[in-house]
Amino acid sequence: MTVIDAAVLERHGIAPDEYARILELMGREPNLLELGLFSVMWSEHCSYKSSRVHLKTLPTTGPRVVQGPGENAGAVDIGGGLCAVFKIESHNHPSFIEPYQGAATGVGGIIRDIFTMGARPIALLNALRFGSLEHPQARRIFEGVVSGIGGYGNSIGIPTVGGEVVFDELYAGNPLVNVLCLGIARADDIVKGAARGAGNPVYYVGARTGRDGIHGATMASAEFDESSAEKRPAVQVGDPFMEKLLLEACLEVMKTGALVGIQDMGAAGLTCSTSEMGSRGGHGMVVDVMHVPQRETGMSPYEIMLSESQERMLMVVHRGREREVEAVFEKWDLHAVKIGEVAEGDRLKIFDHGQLVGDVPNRALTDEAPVYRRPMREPEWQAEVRQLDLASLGAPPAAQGAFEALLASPTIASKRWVYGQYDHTVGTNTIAQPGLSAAIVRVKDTPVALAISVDGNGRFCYLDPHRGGMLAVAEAARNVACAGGEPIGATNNLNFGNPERPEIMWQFAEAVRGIGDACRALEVPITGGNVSLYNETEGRAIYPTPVLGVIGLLDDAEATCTRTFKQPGAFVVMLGDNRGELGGSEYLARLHGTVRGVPPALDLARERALQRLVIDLIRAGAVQSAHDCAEGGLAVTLAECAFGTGGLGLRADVPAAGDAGPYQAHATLFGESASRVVVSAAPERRAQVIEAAVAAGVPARVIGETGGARIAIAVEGTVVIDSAVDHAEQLWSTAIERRMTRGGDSGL
Amino acid sequence: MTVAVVVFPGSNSDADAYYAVSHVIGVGAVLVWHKDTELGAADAVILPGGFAHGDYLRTGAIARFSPIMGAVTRFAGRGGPVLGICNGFQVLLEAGLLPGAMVRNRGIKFVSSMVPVRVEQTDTPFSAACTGGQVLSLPIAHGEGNYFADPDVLAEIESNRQVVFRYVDGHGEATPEGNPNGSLNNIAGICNRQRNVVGLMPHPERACESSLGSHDGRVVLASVVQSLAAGAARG
Amino acid sequence: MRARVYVTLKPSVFDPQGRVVADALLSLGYEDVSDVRQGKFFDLELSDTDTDPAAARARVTEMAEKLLANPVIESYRVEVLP
Amino acid sequence: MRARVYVTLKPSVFDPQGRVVADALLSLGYEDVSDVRQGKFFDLELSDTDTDPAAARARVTEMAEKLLANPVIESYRVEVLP
Ligand SMILES: Nc1ncnc2c1ncn2[C@@H]1O[C@H](COP(=O)(O)OP(=O)(O)O)[C@@H](O)[C@H]1O
Ligand SMILES: [Mg+2]
Repeated sequence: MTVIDAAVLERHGIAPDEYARILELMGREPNLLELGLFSVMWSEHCSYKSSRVHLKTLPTTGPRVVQGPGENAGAVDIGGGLCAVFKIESHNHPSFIEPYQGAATGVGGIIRDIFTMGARPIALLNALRFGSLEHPQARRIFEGVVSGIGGYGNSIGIPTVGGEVVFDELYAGNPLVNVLCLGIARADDIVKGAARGAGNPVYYVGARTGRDGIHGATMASAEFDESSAEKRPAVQVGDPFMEKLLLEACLEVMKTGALVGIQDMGAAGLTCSTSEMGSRGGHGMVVDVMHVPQRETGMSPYEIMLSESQERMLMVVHRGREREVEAVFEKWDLHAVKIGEVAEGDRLKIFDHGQLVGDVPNRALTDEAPVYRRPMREPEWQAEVRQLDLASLGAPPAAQGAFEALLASPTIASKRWVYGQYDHTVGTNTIAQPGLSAAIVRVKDTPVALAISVDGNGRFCYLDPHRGGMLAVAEAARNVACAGGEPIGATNNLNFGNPERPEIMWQFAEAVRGIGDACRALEVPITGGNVSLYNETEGRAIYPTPVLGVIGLLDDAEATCTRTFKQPGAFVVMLGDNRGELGGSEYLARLHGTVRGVPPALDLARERALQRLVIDLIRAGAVQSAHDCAEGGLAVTLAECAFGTGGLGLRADVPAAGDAGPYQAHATLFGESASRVVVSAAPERRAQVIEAAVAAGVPARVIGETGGARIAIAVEGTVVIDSAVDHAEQLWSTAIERRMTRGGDSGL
Repeated sequence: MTVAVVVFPGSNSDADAYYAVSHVIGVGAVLVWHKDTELGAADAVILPGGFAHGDYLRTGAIARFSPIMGAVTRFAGRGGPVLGICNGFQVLLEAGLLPGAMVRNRGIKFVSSMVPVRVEQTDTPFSAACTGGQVLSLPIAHGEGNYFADPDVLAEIESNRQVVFRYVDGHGEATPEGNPNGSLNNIAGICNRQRNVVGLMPHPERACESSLGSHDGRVVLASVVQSLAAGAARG
Repeated sequence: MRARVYVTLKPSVFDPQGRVVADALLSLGYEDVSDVRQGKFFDLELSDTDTDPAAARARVTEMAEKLLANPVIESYRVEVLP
Repeated sequence: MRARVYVTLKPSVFDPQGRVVADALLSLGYEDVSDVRQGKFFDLELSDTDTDPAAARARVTEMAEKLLANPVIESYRVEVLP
């Protein structure tokens, strides 16, 4: 038997004090298999050991919450006995190693989380971060990730309806791939991942187990360095066809009522599913790995338990009803096999051909995992990067040129190149096509629809993680409100660097505090999420990047709203205050190559009033379009409202904002002040819109009128931007395509 | 009247076709499992979109051996109306019920967008309610929709007026700009010689309600209702 | 016994993947590549009861004919390995 | 001169396509097929200025390394034909 020495512990990513704790929990020395179980279950990815104390502070309750964090996904009540079941998940590290498969299997994983709950998945969104498209490596990763997301989602037939993509050099060595899945379930039908009833059989179904992904969970919890190349065989290949069969068969099996519980085998595979189901249900479990369907010969119990082969599920079935379950899987040409039983007590016992090879209290793997209060420290550079001295930037460029440069910035430009590869119409629920606003999907057989948006601004978090966390929540909720949806629940993906560094841990804690503050103020509970740490390459961390996914409810699927102007002669209103805040803006990054300053201020009460107003205006049919002001500021927002209209332009004149000296016009037009929405409305609605805003206490200013074929924007009466809509739209809509075809990298 | 929608393992637009037929067009629809060998009392058959068997070998290549395909072939042989949408079209090609084959899109990427499609022929059960030359706005979503046939077969298809739908540009012309996938002659959909079997890559069943961006697909599905009714009237 | 079936697009069929690879190679500076065609192959593991190579070939040819290749666009070649 | 590059998934990497093809052959009655793995190949047409097979092989190997094969999950083999 292998002795457990320092080298073995190190290979398993187990710290000496953690090992001491294992000895204590076990009451003896673990064998190698048992050590393997601890290693994956106590990895950062599975145990949330660094993040847990902070996540506990997030608001997770509310009148609509049916399922908060802790299960495979969260759920909120959407009326009519139905729930929206949703969660976000990251696959950052695998996507760096193998972009196509990494992203594809990320999609597969989050879909399993949703249907495991008994929900039928109806929409996917993704939040992506890459390095600059000027570099071939970033283009290759971008290309692979997008086709992997499409490859999986298109095949399984769940529409990818929205998302966001940001390009910044800081993500060059560590791209982010976060995928959100939304499903619909009857509240009564929600299935949990708990094992109960001693003697109930435990079934395995899905793909056979291979050696792939062994130690994937520990990999996702380690920084990248040269040696990660050796871990490469840890790449998993997705099989969307298998998952489609599993999806249909599992939903069908759930209808029989023969299931006690079900869980997918994602990170940490069989280890995670057996121990979590047992500990959630307060029972033990006995399995014999001999029965586990295997793809390769000679696999050891260690390999079988730790494999992360995709598209596999674990189920506990009511004893006596095995045939019903088997019959459904046979119909779908899947073979459900019994691999063990639920047992009294709390132990996970692993046998190999009848011989006991592992015996661990399951709670030791799950609830007893270490929890760290890691040291935190505000980075020394933090105060410094918040200093923004506009004077040092020299004379400002012409606003016209800056405007066009921003439109062509890949982060701002149309993402058509991306969503053009995603099937977004399958399912016949997609009301707002990607590219127009927050995604909107209707819920068939009900009057309602759901709006969904994923947002996060890493630059803001880098400059001020607390405010950045708040701003992410506010932006996602605001986007949902602009579609007419009332925010009712949120999920979050926290992408950060190495938590063992006090500065990173501080960023994390601050961002979570910000998210919590905003969620409480906006009354949007967090029902789940995911944490991805160690996003660093060679010691260089990404921007702290929380991504928020917010779900909004539209009572009336017909009363939706998108960003585009609808008619000439409509008046254009800016709701909210323009404060001319350039800190952390895309303008500074793109035009001046600088990421500095204080991110936009956020008053949560005002934000809430604004969102409420926008939702009410849309419900009342008072406005024809609504668009949130975000990256690129007011000028880009106005231009985007004109895009996709067939060339309908506008004339606007905005008062100067802020106090930016020679940069006044730029701060006014390109500053990214929060809590602003541009709406347009028919002339006869003018009084109604303004009165509603006044009543809501939201500043409202008519800044222009739609018409003509040009985007003409003046500041204090002086026209500083004047572009033909067609020309501007061309710059914006082809910016990514141009970069992707020029490089000549192929999508093999 | 009953429309049978076949469900292959990996079909993903079966429910969409079912919904469009039963909820939007308002005629009876049944889902038929691919392992069944009979279509029952169906008056028309739809092979839906998706990725039958993952499309792992070639699109539609494995599905054509499904037990139900015997019944579909007999039904088609008796003149029954059969519509293959996207993957269903690919299955019909592989099964030899329609001429030609699909290869990877010219640009090799999956394409998903709303495209203009011109109705070329109105004497099929799935275009009877259209007007000739009518341009429909329909979504496409496929990776292998690049229609190919040998030159002599292509000539025959054209001279027999078997091209039912063609991709066109914004001006209604079948130009290269209007061709999203490289299909020969901008072919989006064809019928067999007997004209009762139709396949097309665009998804009419996804364009039946204006809230989804287009309701132009309705006329395609309504066509079969109209032509069956006309057939019944003729006795 | 093992067999390999090579499947290629017929020369008259445009090969989009080959084209993209050729373009990519060109842009990587491999200017000596004038054309690329992509094909696929299937390695079949046959059970030991098949021991006669000629019989195996006939059987695998049947599989290719029926399933592995589409005669409208593809041609195939069978190789039987001992 | 021509070269062919064979690309296969590494043996440890799961090949869903091969599995589905194997299942299909089985259900068509070819019960002697116990396993199928799918691979691809690229036929490269090289310009006549390349006449040295060894040099051509080195160059094509470079292309395989860089573009044609994904070293994370695939392995390749280069064949140079005269
Ligand atoms: N990765 C993506 N997948 C699908 N759609 C996307 C993706 N990225 C952006 N989009 C779509 O493009 C539009 C613009 O995105 P974004 O610039 O983030 O706008 P906003 O946050 O103001 O809604 C949205 O409709 C969004 O859904
Ligand atoms: Mg955004």
